[in-house]
Amino acid sequence: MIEIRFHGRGGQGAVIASELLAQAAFLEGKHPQSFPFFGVERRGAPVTAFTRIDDAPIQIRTSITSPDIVVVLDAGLMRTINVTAGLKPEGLLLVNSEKAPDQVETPFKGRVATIDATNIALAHGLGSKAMPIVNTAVLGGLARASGIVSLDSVRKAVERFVPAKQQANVLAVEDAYQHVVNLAVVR
Amino acid sequence: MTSYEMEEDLPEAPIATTPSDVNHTASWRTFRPVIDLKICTKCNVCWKFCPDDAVAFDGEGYPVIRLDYCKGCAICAEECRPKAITMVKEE
Amino acid sequence: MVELVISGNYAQSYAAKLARVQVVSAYPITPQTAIVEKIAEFVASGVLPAEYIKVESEHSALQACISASALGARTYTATSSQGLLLMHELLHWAAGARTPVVMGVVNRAVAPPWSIWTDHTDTIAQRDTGWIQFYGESNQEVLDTTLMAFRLAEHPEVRLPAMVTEDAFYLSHTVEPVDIPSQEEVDAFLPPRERSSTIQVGVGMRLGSFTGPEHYMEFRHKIARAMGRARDVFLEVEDDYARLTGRNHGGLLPTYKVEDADTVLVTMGTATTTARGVVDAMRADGHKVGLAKLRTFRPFPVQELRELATLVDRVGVLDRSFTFGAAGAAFTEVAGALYTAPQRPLLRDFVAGLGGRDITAATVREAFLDLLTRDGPESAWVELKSRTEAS
Amino acid sequence: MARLTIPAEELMRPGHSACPGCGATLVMRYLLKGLGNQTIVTVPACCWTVIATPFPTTALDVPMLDCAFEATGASISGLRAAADKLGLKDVTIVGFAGDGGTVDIGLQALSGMLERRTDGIYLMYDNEAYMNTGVQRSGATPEGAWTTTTPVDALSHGKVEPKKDIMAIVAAHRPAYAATVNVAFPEDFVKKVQKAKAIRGPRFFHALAPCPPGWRYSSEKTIEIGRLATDTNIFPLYEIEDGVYRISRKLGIAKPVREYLQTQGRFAHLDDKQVAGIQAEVDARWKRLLALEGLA
Repeated sequence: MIEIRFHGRGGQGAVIASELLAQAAFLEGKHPQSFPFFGVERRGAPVTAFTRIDDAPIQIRTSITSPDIVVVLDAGLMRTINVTAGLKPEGLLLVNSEKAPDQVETPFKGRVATIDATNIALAHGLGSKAMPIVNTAVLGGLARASGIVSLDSVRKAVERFVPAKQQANVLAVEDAYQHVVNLAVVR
Repeated sequence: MTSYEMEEDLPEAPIATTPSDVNHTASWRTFRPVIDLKICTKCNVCWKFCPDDAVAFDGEGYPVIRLDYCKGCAICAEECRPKAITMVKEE
Repeated sequence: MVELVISGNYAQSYAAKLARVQVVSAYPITPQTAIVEKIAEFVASGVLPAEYIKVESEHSALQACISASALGARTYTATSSQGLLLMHELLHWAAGARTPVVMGVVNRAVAPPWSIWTDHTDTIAQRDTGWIQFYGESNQEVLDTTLMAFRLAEHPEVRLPAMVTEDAFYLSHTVEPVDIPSQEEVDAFLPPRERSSTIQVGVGMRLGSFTGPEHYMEFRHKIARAMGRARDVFLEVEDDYARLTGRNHGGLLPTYKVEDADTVLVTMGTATTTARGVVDAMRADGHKVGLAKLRTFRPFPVQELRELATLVDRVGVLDRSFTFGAAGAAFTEVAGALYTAPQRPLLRDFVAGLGGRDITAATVREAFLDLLTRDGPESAWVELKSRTEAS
Repeated sequence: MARLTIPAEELMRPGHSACPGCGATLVMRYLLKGLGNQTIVTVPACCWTVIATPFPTTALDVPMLDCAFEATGASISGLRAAADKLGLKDVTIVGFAGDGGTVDIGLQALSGMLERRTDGIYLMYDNEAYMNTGVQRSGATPEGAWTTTTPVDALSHGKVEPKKDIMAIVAAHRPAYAATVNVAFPEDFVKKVQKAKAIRGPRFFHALAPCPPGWRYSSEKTIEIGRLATDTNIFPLYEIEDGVYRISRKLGIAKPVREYLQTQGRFAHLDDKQVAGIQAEVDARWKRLLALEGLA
């Protein structure tokens, strides 16, 4: 079973990202589970969401405390929240950032990948300058960096389940997937 | 701030007494306001309309953004008549 | 001390007056109305200098009491049946906010069909709300227990709301001699409410708040601990009251002739009085029977029940309510208490007197005889008008 | 520095959990500036339940008492009765509730409080939908507005029913004082609060609280949209004192409602016919308000 934890801020689409990942995994015949942790759901406030993917029905209903993958939709959060808490040493940290992976300030010593989802989202008119909606671009990056779901499954899931601007979101997924996600081996 | 780790740390009834000032909401913003004091007329409109009480005044009466709390809503920039406030993207 | 012949309703009103309640907020409902009417007289005549908030619903009645209590006032309300059900949200609230509101409840069946007569469904349905619950057997006990309820609810080790129930009509509208303690005696027993943990004007603080999973469970455990402490604090309170008035109603589980009994009936409320007579009669016939009265339902007298279980072979529980899909609530709780007891007597549930049907001597005797002679079904409805076996 | 036009004292703390640009925080901020710190605020389930921050912090420098969703009016009465009994002098008891919490679930308790002449203030901050639960329609949602429960699709074009006129309902209870206030006009807001503070008996405020995520606009526009609401007569500013109506702000010619509607995504679907309908409704209500004022 693969456990993924998403960190974002209210309005960036972290919860929808975790759901879309689940839909994509389902399209590949996998058993997915996705749920948010509801704290203060306010625009801008920190939001956490979880996705599990397995080959058999998932027999666990708790929050994810030792994820295989941590996805950070907003690098600013890393200053206030320990996003890599419990991340497995052999796991993957994917951060939405313009920086190269080794520039990312994180105590995590494992694999780090970065994807410039913000600029990709803005380039495709997703969200506003103040609050770009980066979730689909991040998923494109996640598909490439982790390989846990194919680009095609993400594309289909986004087309079918994204609430608005389906085409622009699909382009953002492909854009992120094409733009090589900088993948650094263990640092 | 007192730490509320264990049951014994908690008050008997759910009474909260720590001022919310300890919660820094800076990370909420994508843009922050920057005031050009040459243009600012010290009219305090930015202070008046700030929903986050995130505008203070310096010794000479100029507004100072309390960056620990500003959420980047940009009301101050919008309402500033002389347009002395611009929103700058956080890195 | 003066003795008056008064109703159970008035017993509650006198208790509230003697307790010098400061804020009363109540909505009328049969058969509770006389309680609040009498209190209104006390207030109007100046005998009770309280604020009486005439609210537009029971939901508002309890919210007003909670908010007044949160600021530090001693508060009282009273209701019944449907009104208590409407208050349910606020019952939880009062316990969660640790506001020691005291409430008189006249036990009345719940609709539909409409019934203004007694059974315990309304207050049994509140057993999970964090309220201390007393079931009264006589007007004297109701008055005394209501005074004790204030002292217990406001005790710093407890700080929980408390309700004192009385069966509709059997107590509420039944006048009988009641010894009314003097104001001086009550003042000695029940000092003004100590305002430590309440709201302070001019101070930034919030009572209620909201928490994530990291604190909520601990706040609830504090209520559990307080309810646990309420057991022993109540015994101290009753001793104190007995020293002043000479009356002790026997703690959480008062018993009657159980010392040498082999069969005991556990009863609640006014059925107990009738059952005492039956015990005496059956003893005369040579049956070693006795009674144990569930005077407090919360905190539930587990310890006392376990001690009782060491004395007897058969225990019947006379439930005046029924939890559909299970059994009588008192039965299930007694069974729970005895499950891990060293000795576990045979245990049976007898459901009787719903909707104000009389629990007569014959009803009690039938339950006793059934208990004595048969193992029978776990839960039986006594004197049910039915052509088939009722269980 | 220019003279402050509203009191300097801040009784609402920073670090609260409101969305950026939240109108409801300005409502609380201006209310407490007007009332001062001898105030107790009771708050039912609403955005402010969360805005006031989770345990162990609190966002107000005055006591706040949480109460049940349905029972703000009763909580005010309970606090007042206790304050009187406990001899707490010059304490203002104020209920601070949302629109749904007032016009829908809390209407009965509000009516009770007004009818029994409780000496307290009930303020309804109006962001025109159940915002804390994510923009579901309330009785105070304006006609035509999108919400998650009044979607815009083949068979649905936003809310069908007109906005519940809480001021008319409150006025029918003959309060000692009632007024509408708007965060875009802080001076008027604070002045009315200070006036109400000195009045005894039941008092009511209907406060407009623009809401960026709920009304679908960018957060910097909160004040501009608030201003437009009043200057188009959609949210007129007026007082009712012992039954006498007095309008606080009268423009020569009101701006067309379209100017207000077009600033918000929740109205983006309205066609010209619907806009015209709203214009006619607003004009009729304004004429009625002028008539009520004339009755003085």
